Amino acid sequence: MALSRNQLAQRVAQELNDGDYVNLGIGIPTLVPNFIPDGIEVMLQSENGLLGMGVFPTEENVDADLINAGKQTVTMVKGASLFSSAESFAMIRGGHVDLTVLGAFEVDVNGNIASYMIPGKLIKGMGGAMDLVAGADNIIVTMTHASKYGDSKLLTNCSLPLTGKGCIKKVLTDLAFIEIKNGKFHLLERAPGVSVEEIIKLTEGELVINGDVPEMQF
Amino acid sequence: MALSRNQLAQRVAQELNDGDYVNLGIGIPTLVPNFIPDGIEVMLQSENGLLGMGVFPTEENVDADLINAGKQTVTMVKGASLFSSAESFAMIRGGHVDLTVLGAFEVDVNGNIASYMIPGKLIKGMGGAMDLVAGADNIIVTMTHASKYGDSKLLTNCSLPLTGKGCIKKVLTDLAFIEIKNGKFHLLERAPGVSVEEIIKLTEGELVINGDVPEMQF
Amino acid sequence: MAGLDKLVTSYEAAMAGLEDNMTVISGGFGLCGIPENLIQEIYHKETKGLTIVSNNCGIEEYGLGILLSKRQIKKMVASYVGENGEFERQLMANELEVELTPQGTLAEKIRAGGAGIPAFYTATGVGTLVAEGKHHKIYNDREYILEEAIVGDFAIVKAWKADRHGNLVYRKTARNFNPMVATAGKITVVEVEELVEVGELDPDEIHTPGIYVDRLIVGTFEKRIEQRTVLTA
Amino acid sequence: MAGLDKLVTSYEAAMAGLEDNMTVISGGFGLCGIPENLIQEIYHKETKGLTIVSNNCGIEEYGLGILLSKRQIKKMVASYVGENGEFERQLMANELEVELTPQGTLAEKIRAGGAGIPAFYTATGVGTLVAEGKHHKIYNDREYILEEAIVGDFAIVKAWKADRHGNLVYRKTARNFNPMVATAGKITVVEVEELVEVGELDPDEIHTPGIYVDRLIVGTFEKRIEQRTVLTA
Repeated sequence: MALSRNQLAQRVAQELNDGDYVNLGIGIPTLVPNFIPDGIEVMLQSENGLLGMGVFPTEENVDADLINAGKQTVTMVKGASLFSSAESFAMIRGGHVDLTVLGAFEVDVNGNIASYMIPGKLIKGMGGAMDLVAGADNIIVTMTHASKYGDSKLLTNCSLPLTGKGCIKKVLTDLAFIEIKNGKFHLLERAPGVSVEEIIKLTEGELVINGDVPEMQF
Repeated sequence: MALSRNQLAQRVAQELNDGDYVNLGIGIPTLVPNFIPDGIEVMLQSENGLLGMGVFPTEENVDADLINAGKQTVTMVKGASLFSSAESFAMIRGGHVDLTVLGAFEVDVNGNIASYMIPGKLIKGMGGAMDLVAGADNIIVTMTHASKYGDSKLLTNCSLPLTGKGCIKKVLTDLAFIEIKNGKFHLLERAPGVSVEEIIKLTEGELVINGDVPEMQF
Repeated sequence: MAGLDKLVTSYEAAMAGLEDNMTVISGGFGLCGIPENLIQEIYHKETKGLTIVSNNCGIEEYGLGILLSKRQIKKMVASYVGENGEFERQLMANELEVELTPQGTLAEKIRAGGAGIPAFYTATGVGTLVAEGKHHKIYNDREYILEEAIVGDFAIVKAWKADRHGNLVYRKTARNFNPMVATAGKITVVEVEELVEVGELDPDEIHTPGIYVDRLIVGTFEKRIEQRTVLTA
Repeated sequence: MAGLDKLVTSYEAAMAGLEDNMTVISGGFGLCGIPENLIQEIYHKETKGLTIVSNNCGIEEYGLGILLSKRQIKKMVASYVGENGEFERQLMANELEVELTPQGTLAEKIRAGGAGIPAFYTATGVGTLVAEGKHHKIYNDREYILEEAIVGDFAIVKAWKADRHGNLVYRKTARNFNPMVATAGKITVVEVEELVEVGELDPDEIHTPGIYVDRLIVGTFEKRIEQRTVLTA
């Protein structure tokens, strides 16, 4: 069965290393903090100028001056720091963030990612996503494997304007955990109960399957 | 008679405008604060990261963590702020400092200045001087008009490695206050009791004299 | 206002000199830390043909969005359109010139403008529409593009506290773009919640030194929240 | 040391991994705000062939000057030689490679190194020896030169207070180059006067966020004064 949003977040959380500084994009990535494994200490970076983002505030603690990059009211953890957007992107561009998790419309076999506009239909703007994908070594893209019409989002070539070129190495979808290397998708894990065939059917770009593909463990 | 160091500082101080942010170099410029006219409020910038430099400290208030760009122990005035060297030179390079006063070995008719090394003899390094002369619109160079051997320091072409090219418009020497424009020196004022002839004799670069040249007023 | 005292007492005085077709850089991220009353003043002045540089353009009825609705903006330089339907509509209908700029590049372009750096290289945007027409250069086997600085005729800033010299302190994530914006205006205008005595701010804790500030005004702020997310017990 | 805790308890551990011919960027201006014990540790390790990036090179018998006297430095990148006779002597005798760099350009090169900006344009140094061999470009009728970023194998930093996460606060003009240096090391090592509990530093007043810091050690400092100038009554 396809992963739920919470399961996606939970699987991403398994990729965290103790001591990581992590930037979490809007959407599914914001659920990741709920699943941080025991014994793992991480700091969440919000590109609008906060390192050490905490949970949502209680009603009494809502502070208009304390939001995350999704414009949601948040809190700070102990050890948090605040800084300007220039400093924030110095961290990101300078490669100081250990892991970035973000959503996408499309990803292709060359590690290209498209996530900020659909010409003629929708323009969200790239926000900090272009900086994040250019700055981080370790990026996980989370998205559904295919659109609701069954169109694959894992392509030979992205069809939409790119957010970044050749920068994505890991994609977690509701069906599969995939690595990108040498111009191909490599199936690492499948969602519990999802068959390799199902994944092949919904993956437009070349997909390499090596032996038995394990199910994700939660 | 040639100006004393204090008189040089006093004449420079007359150039201050109310509300100016001012960077004062090592040497004579550091005496300027002693002569700030009544009713004129200025803030002194020290390029090692201090805006609002005050006088020297009393013995009890000496603080190794509070020095000026000449490495002298100083104090802060009310309203002072502290910042990094990058921020300090953002101010300087970005043209936010209203007036810069610094010393030199040589200045020439094209507004070139040499102040940081004498090949084979002396290398002090440029410190912040190259940034200061490139960043400020309004610069006053203070120096003696000639060396102790009588060699002019106001030249047709600087002979020493330059600190900056075409950036100097005002020079105050112990003999004269001179403006540089259109590739010539222009004599604006002479030190009390110093004759125009004396100044001409000690000025190697072309010197324009327009009518009666007034004496400096103190 | 004389000498180092930057305080003005009316919003009219704060924005005096703003003319049609000027460039205005604004601090703020979403609706957080925006100079809301300075924006209102521009709205009331009805200045037209403006180029606005700001990460977002507010929402339709609040923040910079009100200038969009009144058609005062000719061009937007921003990283994010989402959450403002009118912005997206004008953009898609080609009624508005838009220079979509990656957020970090935008922050750095404004910082560069204030710091006398006319241009810098960045890897952000390489291989995307953002890189089109820009100079490319390789450093250490990686491709970078050249991005130019932004300077505004006016910079409008929201800070938390200030003294009359214009020394500023921001609060939490309302800092965002404000410190860079403060450095990048030919005329920098700041509005704050609280005026303190000169000398009251710890020099080590001042975020923006007064040297960057031309005019200062004390305002009251609505501080609207865009996404009010709370913990439910 | 695990997770976000950066604290180490010996200077040996603090500088572990430093090898001959590496590049070390150091904070400090003159003798103010220098990582004096980290420098001592390099001295005792006898690491050779170093490239040192620092505004000054201390004085002959103190600060970075001790590495110069012991011939541990192959190359200096600095803005100022004065007040260190041995530095000037080695430079004039060509015993030392020196890249004289304007102070503001040096600060910006280090900041750029930490911020992922490989190069930037500046007007500083145009028409001087500094500009030789560098790319020139005109913006708004003015000439600029292209300067490249600096990244160090190690960055050594002195701060005032820190928590175990490496969040740093500097004191007065001992800040100087330290904040940029902290961002520009592959390994950034910080020594501080005082360790405080995580959460004790006000997030709005942290100068360097812990993300930049790899190792942290608490030291005692001599804080020598170069020019002790006092008011005489």
